[in-house]
Amino acid sequence: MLHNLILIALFSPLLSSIVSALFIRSPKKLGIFSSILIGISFISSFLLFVFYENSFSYSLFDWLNVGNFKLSFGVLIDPISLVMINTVTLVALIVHVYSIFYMDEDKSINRYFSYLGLFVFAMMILVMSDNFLGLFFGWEGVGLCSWLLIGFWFENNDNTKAANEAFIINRIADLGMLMGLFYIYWNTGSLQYSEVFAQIPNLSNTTITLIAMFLFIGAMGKSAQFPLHTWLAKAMAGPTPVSALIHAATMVTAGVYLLVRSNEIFALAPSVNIVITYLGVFVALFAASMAMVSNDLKKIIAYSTLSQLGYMFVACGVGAYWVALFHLFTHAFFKSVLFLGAGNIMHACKNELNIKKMGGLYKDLKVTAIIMIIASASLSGLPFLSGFFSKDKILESAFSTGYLDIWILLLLGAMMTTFYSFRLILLVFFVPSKEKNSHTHDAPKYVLYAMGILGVLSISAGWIINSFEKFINIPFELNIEHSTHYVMILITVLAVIITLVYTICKYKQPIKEPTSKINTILKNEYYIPYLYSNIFVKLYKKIAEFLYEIIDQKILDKFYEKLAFSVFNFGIVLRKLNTSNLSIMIYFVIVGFLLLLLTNFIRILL
Amino acid sequence: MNNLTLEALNLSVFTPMGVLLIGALLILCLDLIQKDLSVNFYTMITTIFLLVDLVAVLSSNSGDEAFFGLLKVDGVSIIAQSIVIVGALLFILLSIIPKKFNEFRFAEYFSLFLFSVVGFQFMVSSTNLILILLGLEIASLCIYILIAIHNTHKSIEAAIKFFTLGAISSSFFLLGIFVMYLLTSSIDLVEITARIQTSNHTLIILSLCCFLVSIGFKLSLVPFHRWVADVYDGSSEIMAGYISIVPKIAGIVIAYRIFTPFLEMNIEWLYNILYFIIVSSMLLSNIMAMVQNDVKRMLGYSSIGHSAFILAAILITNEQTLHSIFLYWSMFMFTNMGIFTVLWVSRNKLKKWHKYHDQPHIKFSGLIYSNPFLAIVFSVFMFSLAGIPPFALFWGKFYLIGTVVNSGEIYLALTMAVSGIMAVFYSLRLIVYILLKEPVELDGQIYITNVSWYNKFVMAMSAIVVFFSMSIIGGLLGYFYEILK
Amino acid sequence: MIGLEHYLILSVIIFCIGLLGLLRRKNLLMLFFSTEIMLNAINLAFVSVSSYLGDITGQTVAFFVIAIAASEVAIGIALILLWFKKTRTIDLDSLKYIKG
Amino acid sequence: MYEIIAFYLFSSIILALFYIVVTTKQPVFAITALASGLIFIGGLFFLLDAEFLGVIQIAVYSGGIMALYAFGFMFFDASKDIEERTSANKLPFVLFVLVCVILNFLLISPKIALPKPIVEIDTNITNAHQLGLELFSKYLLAFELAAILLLVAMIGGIMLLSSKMDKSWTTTPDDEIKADS
Repeated sequence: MLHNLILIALFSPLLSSIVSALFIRSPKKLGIFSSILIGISFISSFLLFVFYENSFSYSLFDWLNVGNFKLSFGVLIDPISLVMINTVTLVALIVHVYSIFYMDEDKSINRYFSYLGLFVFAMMILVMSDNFLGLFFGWEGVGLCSWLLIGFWFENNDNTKAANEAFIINRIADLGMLMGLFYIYWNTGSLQYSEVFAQIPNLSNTTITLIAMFLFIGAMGKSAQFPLHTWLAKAMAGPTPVSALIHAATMVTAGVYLLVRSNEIFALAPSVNIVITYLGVFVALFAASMAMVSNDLKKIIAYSTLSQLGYMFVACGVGAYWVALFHLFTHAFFKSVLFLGAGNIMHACKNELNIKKMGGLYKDLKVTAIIMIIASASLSGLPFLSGFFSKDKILESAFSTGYLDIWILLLLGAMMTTFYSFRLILLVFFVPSKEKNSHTHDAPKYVLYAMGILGVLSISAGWIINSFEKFINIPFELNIEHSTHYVMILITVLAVIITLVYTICKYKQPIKEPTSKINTILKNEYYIPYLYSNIFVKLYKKIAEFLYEIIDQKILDKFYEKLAFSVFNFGIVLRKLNTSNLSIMIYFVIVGFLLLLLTNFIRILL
Repeated sequence: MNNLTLEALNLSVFTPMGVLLIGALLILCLDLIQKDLSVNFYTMITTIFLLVDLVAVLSSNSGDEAFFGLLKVDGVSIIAQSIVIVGALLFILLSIIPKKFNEFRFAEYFSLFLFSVVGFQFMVSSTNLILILLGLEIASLCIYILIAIHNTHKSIEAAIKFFTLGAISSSFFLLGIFVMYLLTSSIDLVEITARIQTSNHTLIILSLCCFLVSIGFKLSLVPFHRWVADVYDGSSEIMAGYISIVPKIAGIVIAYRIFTPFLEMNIEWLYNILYFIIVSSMLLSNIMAMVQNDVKRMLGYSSIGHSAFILAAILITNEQTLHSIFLYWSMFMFTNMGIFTVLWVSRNKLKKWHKYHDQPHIKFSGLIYSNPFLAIVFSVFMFSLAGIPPFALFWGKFYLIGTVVNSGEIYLALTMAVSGIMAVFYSLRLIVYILLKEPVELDGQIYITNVSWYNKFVMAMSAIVVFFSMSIIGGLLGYFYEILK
Repeated sequence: MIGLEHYLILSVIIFCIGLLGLLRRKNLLMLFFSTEIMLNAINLAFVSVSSYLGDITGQTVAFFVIAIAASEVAIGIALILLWFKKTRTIDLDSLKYIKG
Repeated sequence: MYEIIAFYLFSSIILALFYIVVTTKQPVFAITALASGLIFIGGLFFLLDAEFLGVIQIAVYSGGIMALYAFGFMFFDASKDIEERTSANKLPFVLFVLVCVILNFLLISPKIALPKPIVEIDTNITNAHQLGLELFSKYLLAFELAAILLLVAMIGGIMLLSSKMDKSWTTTPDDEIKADS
């Protein structure tokens, strides 16, 4: 029966995709049908979890069985994959339901559901496969679907550009991944997880480091880590539910999944782990600082995703793999609901994205606002919400492995997270709006219920932390004394709450330009602490803006553009040289011959 | 030399080629007796003979010799011949179309087509250099003619360019043979390698220089690649597709037979030069392919890169070389066949999209709207060309790069992977036109003016292979292992 | 007695004259003349080596080279003639209908 | 002694003639020079005891070159210079000298220890006899292939110059073709 459940869970998204593709030109809308199929997939995944006893792998069919090259496509059911498939199918289900509402007016809604179903299928392959090749297939599959979905509204040329950038940067990273796979295969003779991990301890240190490095490059691309991160913010060009599903909850976390899955390789490559840790911290802060100054609703959330991915990588880097997976798990819920809420806001404001132009939406979008506040609180790590448990665990893990510096930086990151999350909430919902938009209204009830599920999970998913640790069963010892532990939690909570209060004070009113100098001076004199913090904040804001505008937008973005452009230009120059003149063709042949002779000649002379 | 009996000739080995020769002559005779036989009729005859030929090739025993050792059938030759015949078989089926093109006025078209296949078959089943050259010349002359009788200014120009450079390359091949002959007094590759005492002789390298020019031309490697785009551009889609696959596999076999023994002798010069040629071919061709505005020219440049991939497999000379070469080329064959079939189906006599080009990128703008089915099939083939899993060419690349990594050539493998990424650039460029641009043509019928059941069959065959390649390659590799013992 | 080297040098020079013609000539017919010269240079080399080695194979090869040269001339002339019929010129620079 | 004189005489004539072929502006000169150069190569074949090939060379080329003559006169007005835009630069000559010197150096510099022959020349039978034996036994297949090669060339020549090539169906619309036939 378990086998049937696996097949149902795996193939019902594919069925949804195929059926939607068949009706691509019909006006009939298949959203409900697709959602039911994804729902079936979710139920099967959940049942698999309920009936789970021992991890087992189930071979679907033999792929290759030639000489010394054996591969079979199998499915591995173990705690890691169970967590992943349940998260993926649940979020996918809710995004599907949401899309029925969000994409209702789009002509090509069936095409949309077809892509979405295909994406879920590829993602399931990615997380369920019991070998690296299947993982790579899913990896490429989700990349392809992401390309299709980012460029879904291709009437706009920018969207196409964004989609291409995402695809190409991912391909560059996949190259690293592919090299890693080759290296694994030729060193261990297999791509099956079980066999590879059994062989790994016998390999030399350099080999393991190389393998880990290559795999990590692959993970960097998919999880948009610096310097391959520029595509993620641009990927927001796609429909908002897509951002919720792909660019928050599932695909971008595939990199983390890869690290968790091959933890036995990474555990033996300490130097790579250090790189992962520091890169993770850097990204966590780098992205958060950009989120603090951005005014684009979706981009803020995208940068926030980036920052949280940095946290997960830190957890992987210090060896706390189950913590990384746990943060992935909780993050999926609150981040996707944030995106869905953003979708509601955009729907209400006629696709306005600039948060500076919004405000006072609380009256009209009460339910959305409440859900988003919960999600943001959870994201900031306010006590007893799910984000609190997972993020706190990451801080503790970093602390307990002796990275005090990283702990401090991550704490700073947490404060920044609070700041930008509530800045967004306040600016969108509470600041009195400049223009009166009278016609805004909230999303239909069924959508809000669906979002409510995620909202509830954003609150409660963290409570299972202890059973989660037991279930995953990747040992990681926290050796912190109880008293230190409490002090740490206290510090974190206090820091977050102080930031929260500060943010609320700062953005209670729309920030006005100071009207008169005297007024400002008076104000500053009255609030001396405020002055300090103002200077500090301003300085910080400068740095953040520098990072955002110069490093990210100007240097890296331009770099990728210039790279592509210069290759293209080089080609044009070459094309000019390659005139179609027969005489010149003959010259090429004979000069080529002469060069060959010359090398021979020089060889003799030497 | 007095034992010249029929038994000594061992004619049974000659059967596959004999069948085709009879077929070619039969077509010539039929044309003499009865003019105005339809294209369908000739196509069917050609197909039947090719099928018989295929069966004969597949049932021949590896290791047989005939004509006093001039004709040698080994595993390499059996697989190469099969690829040649399957390629020819599917391409000739494209001849049955509703539109009238100039080449189909000639019954000799089919006869020459068969002669070219015979030429390639001889070329790959001998180690005697002069027989190889004769086979090459027969096939090449047929191809020059087949290109020219498309009868446009462009196609004649392409034929003349191809012919001139081909004649030069043949001269260099002969020069290479001559130097080998001077060194060993033999023109048989097996004897030559047996008779060479010191591997570091200047004359060996001189001879290899000449072979490099000639084979470099045949496989279109930098800097002997200049003809490719022009010839593809000028030829009809059938011939362009044909020369992108069939002559190349013959050239690959020759390259394998000539270079491998010397690479195994550890001639450093040859290794370095090949390395350089591979790297520059892969990188330059992919960059050039990126900036083309015509699909056929783009495919021309892309095929340079694919040849360089194969040469990389030859360079590393390990026991998996041949398997990876043949796997790669079979997968490439079906991918390319699909692309050229799509182009052929969409070919018509209007030049409404571009002044010079028949198949500019812009022609396919928004094909997804005007003809969704064709658009999807086309993009699947292009994805395969880019090496995106799970389509056919991914497997070829995977296995080939794996082989290269296995032999410790990590930098070469990296270069190959980088060129794989560049392949994504140029395929994506076309796919963007197909899927993500405003349509130029709202009437989808204009893209299928040339469609017939036979076209559809070829397209479906290629699509099936490309799509379900992962269930095919297992059996294919197994077969290769068995044949290559 | 003349050494083999003399014949080899002669052949190489003839071969290179062929190359010179290929590079210098802008007339298709002259281009084919040049390839003819190259083939004959190789033929001469084969025959001389065959004779100095006392091995008949070289002459056999030379025989086939003559056949190859003859068929190449036939096709080459036919192609030029076709081109001449279409464009009334056989200048190499008239091959300009294909553009990149 | 007479061999040496013949060799140097023939070779200098051949080089001069071929040089004329690639440099002259007079098309008739070029064709004549080519034909006589090829025939002098046949002379060298006699000198090398390859009588049969010598005969073939002269027969084929004196026959074949007649055809070239015919074409030459057809294409050009014999009295005029070739309207040929020969490139004025010196690059071809530089390349010529470089290739020539290096190729000669590479071919001649190593002491060639002549290898053992595989099929020895039998002085008891004539050259034609021995070549015939070789062609019709060991190289029978190659001989047949040469025949096919010539057949292909013949068919090709006929096809390319047939009247069906005058009007190209590839560029004429289909309805027009139907109307014609």
